[in-house]
Amino acid sequence: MSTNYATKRVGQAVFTFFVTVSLSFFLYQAMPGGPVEALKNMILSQQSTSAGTVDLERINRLVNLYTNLEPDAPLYVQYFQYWASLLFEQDLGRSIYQNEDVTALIFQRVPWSMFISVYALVIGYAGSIFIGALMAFKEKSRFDSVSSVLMIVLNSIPYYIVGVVLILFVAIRWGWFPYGGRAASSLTPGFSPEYLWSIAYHAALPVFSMSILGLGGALTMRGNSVRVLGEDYLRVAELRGLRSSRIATQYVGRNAILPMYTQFMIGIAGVLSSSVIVEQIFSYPGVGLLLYQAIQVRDYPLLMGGLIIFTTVTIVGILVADLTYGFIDPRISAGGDDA
Amino acid sequence: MSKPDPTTPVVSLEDVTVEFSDSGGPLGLFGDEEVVTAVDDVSLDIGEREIVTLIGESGCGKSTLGKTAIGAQRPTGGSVKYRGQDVWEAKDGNGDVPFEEIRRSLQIIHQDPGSALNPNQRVMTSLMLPIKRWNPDLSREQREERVYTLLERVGMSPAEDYLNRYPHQLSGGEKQRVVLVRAMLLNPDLILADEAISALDVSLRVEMMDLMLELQDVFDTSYLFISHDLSNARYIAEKAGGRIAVMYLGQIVEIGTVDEIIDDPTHPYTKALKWATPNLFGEEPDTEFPIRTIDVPDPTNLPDGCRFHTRCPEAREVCTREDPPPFEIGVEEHRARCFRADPDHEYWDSPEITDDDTEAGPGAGAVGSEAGD
Amino acid sequence: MSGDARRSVGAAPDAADAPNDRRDTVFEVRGLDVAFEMSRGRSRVVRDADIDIYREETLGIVGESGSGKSMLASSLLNAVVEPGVTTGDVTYYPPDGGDPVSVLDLSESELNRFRWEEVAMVFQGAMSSFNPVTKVRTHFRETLQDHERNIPAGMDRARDLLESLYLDPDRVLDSYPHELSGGMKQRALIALSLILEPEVLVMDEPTAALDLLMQRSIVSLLRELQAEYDLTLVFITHDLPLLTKLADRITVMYAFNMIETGSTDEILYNASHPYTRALLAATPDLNVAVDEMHAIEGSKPDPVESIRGCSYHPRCPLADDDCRSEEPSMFTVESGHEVACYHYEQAAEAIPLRGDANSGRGGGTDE
Amino acid sequence: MSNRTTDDPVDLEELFDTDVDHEPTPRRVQLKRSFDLYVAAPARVAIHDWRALVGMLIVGAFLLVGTVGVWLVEQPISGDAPILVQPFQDLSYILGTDTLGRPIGAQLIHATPGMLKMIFAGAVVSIGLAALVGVLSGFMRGNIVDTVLMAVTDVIITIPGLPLVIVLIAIFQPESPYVVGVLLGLDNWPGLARTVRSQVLSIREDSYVEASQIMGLPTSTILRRDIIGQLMPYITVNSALASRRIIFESVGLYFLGILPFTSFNWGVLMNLAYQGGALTDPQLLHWLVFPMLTIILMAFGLVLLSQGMDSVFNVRLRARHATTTGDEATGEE
Repeated sequence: MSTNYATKRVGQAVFTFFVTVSLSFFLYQAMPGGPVEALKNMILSQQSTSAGTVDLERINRLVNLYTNLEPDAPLYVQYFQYWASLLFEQDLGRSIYQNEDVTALIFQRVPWSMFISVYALVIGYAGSIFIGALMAFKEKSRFDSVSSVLMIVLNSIPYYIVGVVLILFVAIRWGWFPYGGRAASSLTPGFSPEYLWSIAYHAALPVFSMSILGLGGALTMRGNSVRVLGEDYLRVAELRGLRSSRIATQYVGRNAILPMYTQFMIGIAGVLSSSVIVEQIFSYPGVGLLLYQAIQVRDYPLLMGGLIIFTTVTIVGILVADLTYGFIDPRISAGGDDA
Repeated sequence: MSKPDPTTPVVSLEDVTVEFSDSGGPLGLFGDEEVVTAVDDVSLDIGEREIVTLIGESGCGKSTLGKTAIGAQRPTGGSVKYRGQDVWEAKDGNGDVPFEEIRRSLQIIHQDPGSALNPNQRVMTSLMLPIKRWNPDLSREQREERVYTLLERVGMSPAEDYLNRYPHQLSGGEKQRVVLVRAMLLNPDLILADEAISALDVSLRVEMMDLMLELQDVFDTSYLFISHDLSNARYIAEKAGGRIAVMYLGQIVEIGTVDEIIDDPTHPYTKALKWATPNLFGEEPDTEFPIRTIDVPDPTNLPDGCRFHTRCPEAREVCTREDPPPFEIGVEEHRARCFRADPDHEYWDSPEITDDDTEAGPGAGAVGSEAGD
Repeated sequence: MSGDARRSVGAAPDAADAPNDRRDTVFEVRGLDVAFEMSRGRSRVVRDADIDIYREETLGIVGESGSGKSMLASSLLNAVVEPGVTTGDVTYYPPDGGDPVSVLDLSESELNRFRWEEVAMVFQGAMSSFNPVTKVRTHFRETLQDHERNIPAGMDRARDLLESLYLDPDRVLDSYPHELSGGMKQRALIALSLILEPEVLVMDEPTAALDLLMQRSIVSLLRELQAEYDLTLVFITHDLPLLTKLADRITVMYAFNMIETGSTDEILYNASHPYTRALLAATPDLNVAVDEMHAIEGSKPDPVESIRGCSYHPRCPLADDDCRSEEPSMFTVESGHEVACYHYEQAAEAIPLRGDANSGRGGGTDE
Repeated sequence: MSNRTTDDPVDLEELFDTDVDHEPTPRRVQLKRSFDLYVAAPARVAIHDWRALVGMLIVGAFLLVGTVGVWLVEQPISGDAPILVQPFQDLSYILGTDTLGRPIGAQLIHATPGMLKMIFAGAVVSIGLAALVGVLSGFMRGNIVDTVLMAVTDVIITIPGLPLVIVLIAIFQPESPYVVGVLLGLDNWPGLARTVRSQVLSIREDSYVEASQIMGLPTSTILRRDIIGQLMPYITVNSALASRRIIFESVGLYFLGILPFTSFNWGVLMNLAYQGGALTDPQLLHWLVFPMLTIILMAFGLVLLSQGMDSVFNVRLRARHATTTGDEATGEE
């Protein structure tokens, strides 16, 4: 992997971050009547105790406090200041309803969302790689055709419906798993085994329902494996009398999984996105739920902050995956044009 | 290498250079831009009804040169003229001959018949589209008639059967004939046959070349016939009284008539190619390699001096410094870019090089000692 | 191993009591058939092939694409790809009088040992014969490892092999396959095929994708390797001229049948099958006048529709009712030269060739 | 036939005139052939592929319900029927009724046109943008257009779609199903565009595209015949998958109440049932279950259709099922 490649990827990531922040700035401007008008009513209703006096000064100050935008200044100054507070003070504004720094609010929640998302993705992909490979090895068998249909059915069920069904049966009817919250409230947070177990226990259902998203990869894996099984190098490996375990892992496995890595990267964005819906269904207090609550009360600063943080997390995730890809696939430095 | 020709050549290349650069993208901060010179300062005229065959190893730029000659690749230096009209000036709209006409007059037959036809189109559609483009005044019946006539002419009879098939329903030889017909339907002046027979079975190659010659008689076409195989090149060139040009790393290192190139090669590279061409009949007891290294140098980092000196068994010190110009040999059009063609050149006094002097890539061991004599 | 009483198989004389003039046989192929079940019917891609391969010789198999030559080669290692079905007898005789091996009856694990240790194969897709994500060194190591060989000693041998193929061992071993040129990859693959010191090396179009100079160089190197390592070579190609520079004997295949076998000189100068003669005439050759080269009339037969009688009769100028009704068996032209044609004695007359006049290019051939 | 020795150019017109032994294909035969190639053969392939067949039946049924069904079944009004009729009890309300006495079945039917509009708008936007950007940048490879388009694509690919869509929804409060579809379609295209681009790049490697250029065929013809023609299977397959995605996301957002409630909608139904406590009250369960099943059925149909389309577009299969493409003598090496 060349330094050139790494530089290019990092540059791309920085550029994406730049675009996202600019986008959120312009979305503020695009709000009906601009940020001032849009927020005014909201702030007024919030601050109803001191109502009566419509003090523009005060409103502007509040708008600035919440959004980092200076309503009176020219657009480019606003833009500049928006950036300045973001970069130098890590300030994403202030939540209107919870009256706390958006940054602080979000960062309390991010690890939990990451935790369930990454687990779901890993489980989903591991499952689909396993099933897909098995289907390819037994190509055209009964197992293959039955699993294909099963995969199509699974692909037709939205993850939130899986979530609802899980809650209905596994949590409510049978009571096997808890739902709501991230750990039993009776336990004190810490690295005690009980607490960690409780975390895993509470995360199980959300993780499972999100992992459905990754299962779509099984058919891709099957296709990849079938393709690799037809490759010349595989035939030569068999002619060389190599052990079948080596052929399965080093030849078929590695070459079939490689193209899925790209999918995995994009999957990060998808799974993180889905956390908004899943966390709400399971009342799992992650960023998704925070955003859900923000949207219910139109807490714009929190929403924008959420968008920026979500994007940043995704950018970093994809960047890391992208850079490590170079270590797994030696051909990448030769020209990863059409990933 | 231009020569006095009774008529204006159909296509003439003057000092043509084609470079490809592979930039590191918009954020290529380290600027490791690699420039590959695929064609380096080549001049070549192709006359009316002439066949010029271009031979050389893969990656020597013969395909790029061919595409440049038919106006499908813009040269980075030098000029390409169609009947005296600069092709790229015409393309940019400042020519006397409209680019349209040039486009129609210079056609191509690709190497792989499998990918030369749109797999989703019936043969009929693939053949009708170009006629429709160039003869919009013809009725559908007239267009069909041309297609039928020509297809039967190349032995695909009854044409009806073939026209309604998809490419995957044809054999390699049949596909290649359809491609030949498709090019001929435009009544071109020059056809670039880019390894047009290499993908066919050995036993079909002669047939295909004969067919090309037969159609040449009908349509008065010139061919630029690219091949890596000397015996094929010689077959078609000799049958048509054409010339053979030998390319090595972007340069035409030797050009001449069939007799000159096959019977009396001057350039050590041509000799090596001749050695490498196996013949059924006639013994060649010579088992020695006429080259010093098997592998071709990296095209992004060409050797100084004569391009061939890293592999040349005859290379001397001067060859590592100076790039030989094309020397005339005899009275014919025979040219070779080798100092040995000039009996008075300082080459003859230059010290011979030993293998330790050359910085060659892997496999740089001496293969065979002196194979020249 | 199940190869106990294999010696008296098929029509061949008992090899153990072979007369002195009989050469030491490595492979004995009898009644070999390879068939594929397809939606359009059963397709036999090798039909009733009989051949002996002698120790330390180079046998060339020549034929057009789709003539069944690759299948014949694969069946020597019982490696015909599914769903192909191989039937008949392929017997391998190990060196120094070991027990004969019936290749088609080997179990999976026996086959894994047999392949590459006794018979190695370099085949058509050489350009993509390496696992793209591991270094060339890994390929050598894992082969040695899975065949329980001493790795340091094996790697030393690998270096020797690479060096004798004019490759820089360290550079090549530390490269990923995509970092090597086609010619280098091909040579590295040849080195890999010899790492376990096999008796026989089967090569299926090993040079088809390479340049002329590289092809010819590899052929020369192969000859050196063969002498150095006492190899038996089976070389399959459609490139007849190249084959004549390497092979001791040549077998010609047409439409899934072996139609003529003989020493290279016999095939070149005394070809007796009309197809062989037509093929020779259709092959461009620098030493033959251009107007003596002719395309073969007619076109290849359909792979599924089987032709009654001799498969070549629709294109053959000598075809008569016999040819149309019954497939010819092998006739002996001379000792060691066999041909499947009723009219082999007339072939030379009917299809003249100037093969024997090897006096260089004929004169006065221009236009 | 050949007159090898002539030195003067053979008159082309003459060549074409003298050898006439071909009768022009009659119009009727041409029509029959077109019908065979573009209608009959694909249909035959589809019938032989159970996935395509079932997929088309399901999707077709939804289309029928969304157009004709709405006319046949009256729009449900609260108090129309008894409250909370259980499913399969009463033939008039076969799927039961909700807490306001509205039949579930009729609600599902009247929600279908909105869903179809949403799917249509979303699929058109995402596939349209993907195809446009992918083809353009693939065709202009290396050009500044390509660089810019790919930079934009790479940026948007990274922005998590749902949060962005949610912010957009929060700001613009869209009600029209078309607008919702477009918004949802917006986050779907970049991945597709990248794949389309790499497909275009590989198609361009095929020499027939270069041949078309050298033959001077207009760029529009080349794009249409040589490039888009090859992409069609891919585009159709992904249209079905994009549609599925639009359903999932929109229903999810309605379900959570993030999208403003509109009249009838599968997601809204689920939301009402869920909020009403369908999870804990078995009396309400059917209210939640039937919309869920509807979504799954539709998605199932679309996934099947997308997989079946693959074989319908396979030229080899089509040729095999056509009657007018000549015999079976294939030249496969």
